[in-house]
Amino acid sequence: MTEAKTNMTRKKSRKQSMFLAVLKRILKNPVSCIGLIILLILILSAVFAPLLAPYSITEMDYDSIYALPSLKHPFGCDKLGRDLFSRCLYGGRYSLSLGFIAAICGFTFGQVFGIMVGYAGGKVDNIAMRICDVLQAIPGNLLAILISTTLGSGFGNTILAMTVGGLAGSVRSTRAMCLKEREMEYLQAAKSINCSRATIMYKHMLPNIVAPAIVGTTMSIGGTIMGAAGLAYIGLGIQPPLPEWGAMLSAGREQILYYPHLMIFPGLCIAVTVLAINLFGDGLRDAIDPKLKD
Amino acid sequence: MWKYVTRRLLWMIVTSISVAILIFTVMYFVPGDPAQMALGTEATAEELNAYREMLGLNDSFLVQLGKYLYNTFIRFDFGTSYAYHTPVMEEFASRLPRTLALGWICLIIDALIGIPLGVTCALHRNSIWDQGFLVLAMVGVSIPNFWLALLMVMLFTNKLHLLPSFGIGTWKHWVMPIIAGSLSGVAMNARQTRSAVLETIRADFVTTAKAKGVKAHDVTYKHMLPNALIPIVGGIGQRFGSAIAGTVVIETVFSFPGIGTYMMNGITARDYPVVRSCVLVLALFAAVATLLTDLAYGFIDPRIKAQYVNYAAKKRREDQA
Amino acid sequence: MEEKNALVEIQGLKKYFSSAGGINHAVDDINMKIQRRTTMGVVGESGCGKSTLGRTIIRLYDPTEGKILLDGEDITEVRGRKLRKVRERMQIIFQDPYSSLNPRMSVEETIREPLKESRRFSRKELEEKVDELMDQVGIEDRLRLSYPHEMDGGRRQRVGIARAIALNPDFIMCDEPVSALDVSIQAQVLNLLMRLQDRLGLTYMFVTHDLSVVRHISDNISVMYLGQLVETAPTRELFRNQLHPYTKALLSAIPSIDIDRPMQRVQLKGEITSAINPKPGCRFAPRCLFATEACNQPQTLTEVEKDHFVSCCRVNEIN
Amino acid sequence: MEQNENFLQVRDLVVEYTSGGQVVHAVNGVSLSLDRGQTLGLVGETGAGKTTIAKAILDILPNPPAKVRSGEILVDGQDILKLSEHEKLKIRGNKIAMIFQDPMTALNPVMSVGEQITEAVLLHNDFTRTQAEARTVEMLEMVGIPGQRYVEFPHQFSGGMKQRVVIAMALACDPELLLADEPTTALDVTIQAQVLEMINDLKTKLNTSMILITHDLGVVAETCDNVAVIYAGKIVEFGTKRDLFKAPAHPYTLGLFDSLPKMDDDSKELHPIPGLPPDPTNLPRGCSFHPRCPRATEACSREGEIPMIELSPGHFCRCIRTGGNN
Repeated sequence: MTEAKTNMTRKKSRKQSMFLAVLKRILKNPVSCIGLIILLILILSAVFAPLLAPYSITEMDYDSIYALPSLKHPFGCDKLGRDLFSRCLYGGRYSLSLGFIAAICGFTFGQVFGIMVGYAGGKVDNIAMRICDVLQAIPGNLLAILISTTLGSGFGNTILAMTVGGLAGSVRSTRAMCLKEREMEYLQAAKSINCSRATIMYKHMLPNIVAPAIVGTTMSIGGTIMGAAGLAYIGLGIQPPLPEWGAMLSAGREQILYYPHLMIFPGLCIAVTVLAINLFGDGLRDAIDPKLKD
Repeated sequence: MWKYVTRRLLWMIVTSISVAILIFTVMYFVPGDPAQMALGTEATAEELNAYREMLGLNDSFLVQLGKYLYNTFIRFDFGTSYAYHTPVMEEFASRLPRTLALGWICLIIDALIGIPLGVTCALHRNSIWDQGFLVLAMVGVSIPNFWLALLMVMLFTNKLHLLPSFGIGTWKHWVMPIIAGSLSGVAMNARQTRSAVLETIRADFVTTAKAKGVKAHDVTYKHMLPNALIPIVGGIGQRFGSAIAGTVVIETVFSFPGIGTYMMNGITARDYPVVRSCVLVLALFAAVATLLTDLAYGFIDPRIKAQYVNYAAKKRREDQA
Repeated sequence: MEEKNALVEIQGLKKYFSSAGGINHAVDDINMKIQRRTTMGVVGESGCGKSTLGRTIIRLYDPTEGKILLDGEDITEVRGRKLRKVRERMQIIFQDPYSSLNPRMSVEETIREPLKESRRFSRKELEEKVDELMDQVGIEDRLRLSYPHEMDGGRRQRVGIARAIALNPDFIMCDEPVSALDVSIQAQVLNLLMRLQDRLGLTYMFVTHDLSVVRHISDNISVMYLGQLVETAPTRELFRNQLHPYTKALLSAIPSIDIDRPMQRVQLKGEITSAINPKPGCRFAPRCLFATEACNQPQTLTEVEKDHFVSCCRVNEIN
Repeated sequence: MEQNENFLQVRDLVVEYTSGGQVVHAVNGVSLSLDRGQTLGLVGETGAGKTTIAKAILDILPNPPAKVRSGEILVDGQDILKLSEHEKLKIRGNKIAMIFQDPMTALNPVMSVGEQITEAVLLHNDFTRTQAEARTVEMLEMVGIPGQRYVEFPHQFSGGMKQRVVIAMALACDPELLLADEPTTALDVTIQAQVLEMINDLKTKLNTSMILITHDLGVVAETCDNVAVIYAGKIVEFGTKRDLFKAPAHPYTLGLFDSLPKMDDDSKELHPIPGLPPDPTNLPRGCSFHPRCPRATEACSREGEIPMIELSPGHFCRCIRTGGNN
């Protein structure tokens, strides 16, 4: 009993140590470390926006309409006199959650169906790939624009639009990895000891192809955030008065000549967020698969 | 080889038709009434109905779809814009070349600057230059193109009065859209080239070349690069679609009279024929780009070329088995 | 001896794949009997279908045609629960100890999995069985939680062997189990396999291209060429008296470590072709020094001497 | 002709790799010599440092992570390691050529095989392109490949054929020394026999010296004049083929022979060397083989270099437990 227990803890510590090893390698790389820190700050400030924001996002101060950045309003105020800094803080909630939710949806869908298609092969594979062909024939962001047009603007619809735009690609890349992995003999071994199809697919194959998919998904979050902001910018994504960065940027462009801060700060938020995620993702890739790096 | 190309072209037609059906179906469910948009809120029910009848909007879904497909693929007629009352084809004649030119120029700049940069980084890997440039490339990938566009407008138009911020006419009108459209591509090409070259550095055939006494320079350009080019070409092909679609946003920022602005106007005006045709045409060009990159693979890599040659024969045998 | 029922018997077994160049006759009309507690060595060059043959027998691949009998019972078509039973009785050891173990599973998990899948053991029994198996194949207990990439090829191969013997199979198909290992490690694994055979009463089919290994471990040897059996005989007999021209060439090609007695080499023309859309007749004929018109007719495996079968129409003229 | 003796001499070669902050001691003081026209077999297990020695002779080790710490490599009395890069380029592929283990990856997949050979010919000869191509066709035909296959790409060749191309490429400039790194390991036995015979014929015809790296004692028996057995980056036994095969002295060499299933012996049990090769980042003190050695005593694990003892003229052994009378 005690022996089993120590065994269990030993096992746990081993799994943990694998995770720790990856984390250690990320922290060893200064660039990805910076990315991680910025990302954590952004996430925390989005989560605790109500505590951190100096003003309410709807509070209009008629004396500070188009106020330039100052100590009172670090990012200045918009045309209704609302504090831009507070709005940018809240904006992180939309962009980040949108990016992460869309990424997780895409990841889950891609893994589940990609493995199914890749492992099944034959007719199933053929049909699925033809469907992907059609979906991929329309460039992802164009598809997102189309879907947004149809469904209308809003948070949920934007997530859906961004997810669908990337689905075919993620199924296809998972499938490609499956096909490569399918050559490995340990899958035949699993078959020979009576593992069921589901066991082979999800217990044996999945853990071996999930690492690159996690990296890919992480890297895709940045693109998704940027794409969603782009949708909002052209008036199809999340709409004002919600404080979404792209929408704020879009509203700010009208006054670009006299009050450029209205467009600079939301844009900066997007750029910094995307950069942080990309830097972290890059480090994650090197950490998970050291052989990719030199 | 030609058999393969023919097959691919045929398959492209099938895909285009499927895409057309998909777009039509999606657009069919778009809320909003084109008649209402065209005639305004003052129009009576009879007027609206007559207008809808004229546009064929009162037919059933299948009839509309059939007519649309017939017109598009048999008569090559993209219909008439609800808003401008001009044939879509006519607008395309002037707008399409601009969008394609913008897209292609961006893509060429991506390759011309990105690939040499990537090779240089790989050869001086882990030097300060390499590390610094990697971070810089990451920044380049992370800046939203529409924001970059606005920043440039602020600087070059509003502050320096060097470049016009919208419209078309002189070469100056092209400068900012091209920069905004190619920055991320340059960065991505450079990063991808770097890792592709690094991948080949350890390849056995590179050791063979060294053992033959080939000069370091020739090892890089005659042995490593041609092999590294294979994934790079793939990356460029993949990005072509999004590059073309990306021009939609850039065109909107600069009011650049191409397919993108046309489409955005169409979306606001519920101008179905315009939106449908724009998406279809952009998709078609993306498909052509994919085909071109696949063929380029064949030129670079004899193994893939051999696959193309055997493709038809293989398919036939598979069908029999 | 012959009266006894063979543990594994295959009749007219065929396995075709469709490939880029056409239909690959990887295994083409093979008959074989493997007696209980013996080792059948299957030798041939890469691409001759020996590995496919083994995997078809243990039902990893579905045969195109023919029959597989296990203990006299036809298992060619069994499915579902019956197939699970069959797989428990027939196991496999793979060539490549790198790709045959799941890189994300520890030694313990890998060995426990077949036991768990059989759903016959309690938790406690599972642990005991794993201990016992690790002991049996000689893996130190401290490696219990190691992952494949932390071990050398020999140890990995031992893990693969433990997984194969976990459910007390009768028959194990060994697919080049030692060819990826260095000589000293190879000898350790060969000794282990032979010891397990004695102790557990196993029957092996030993697929390899290494003739000295196959000679060491096998009771009977079958030689394959491009999907077909060309010669089969008891080991001693085969090494003493090869009858098929391909077997002669194959045996004479082995570099000998006896520097005083260099082998008289039978040179072969050309290289092994492929089993894709083969012509009827002897597939070795294009490389054979003795080929004549008659070789273009389909060949049959005939018993030339006691227990010694050859598939060559000119066997009497050549020898 | 006066330099017939000791055409190649390697003295105290030490090569290290750095990998993940650890130092891998790949080659630890190897000395060799080779006469013109002779073949030396380098025998050892995976990771013993055989390939590293060959690559060091050509100075094509990837640097970093590999570094030649010390030692001399003399070819015709000239230390290769001290030459300028330009002079090294003239030697590589010209005076010394190498055949690699894996023909599948050793050829550039996007260059025609003829082009790859012609490249080597043009580098080291004052040939016009036409002459170089003619030479390439000649080389291809010498290794048994029809000249018209010049324009074909590696993927159109089988493994054995690719190895022939690699051999043709290595021999194209009439090298004086051929480094053959497991040239037949990736090939089937019958093809191996063909390729070995071809290498032997060509070598005799061109009077080339050769270092044959292999783990297969059978291959050594058939092709080599002298043999060096290498363990953990050190030569543990050196002698003529007859010395090695008829009177092996070092316990490791004996262990290798005992591990082999014999063709003429039906004994059931093999006698493998117990244990595993040592971790090259952390080699045992004293004799690297002592943890696996049946004859080891305490003296074997004492600090310090074990010397090479000459058992009989030309037959050396690095073991303090093996006397002249053993």
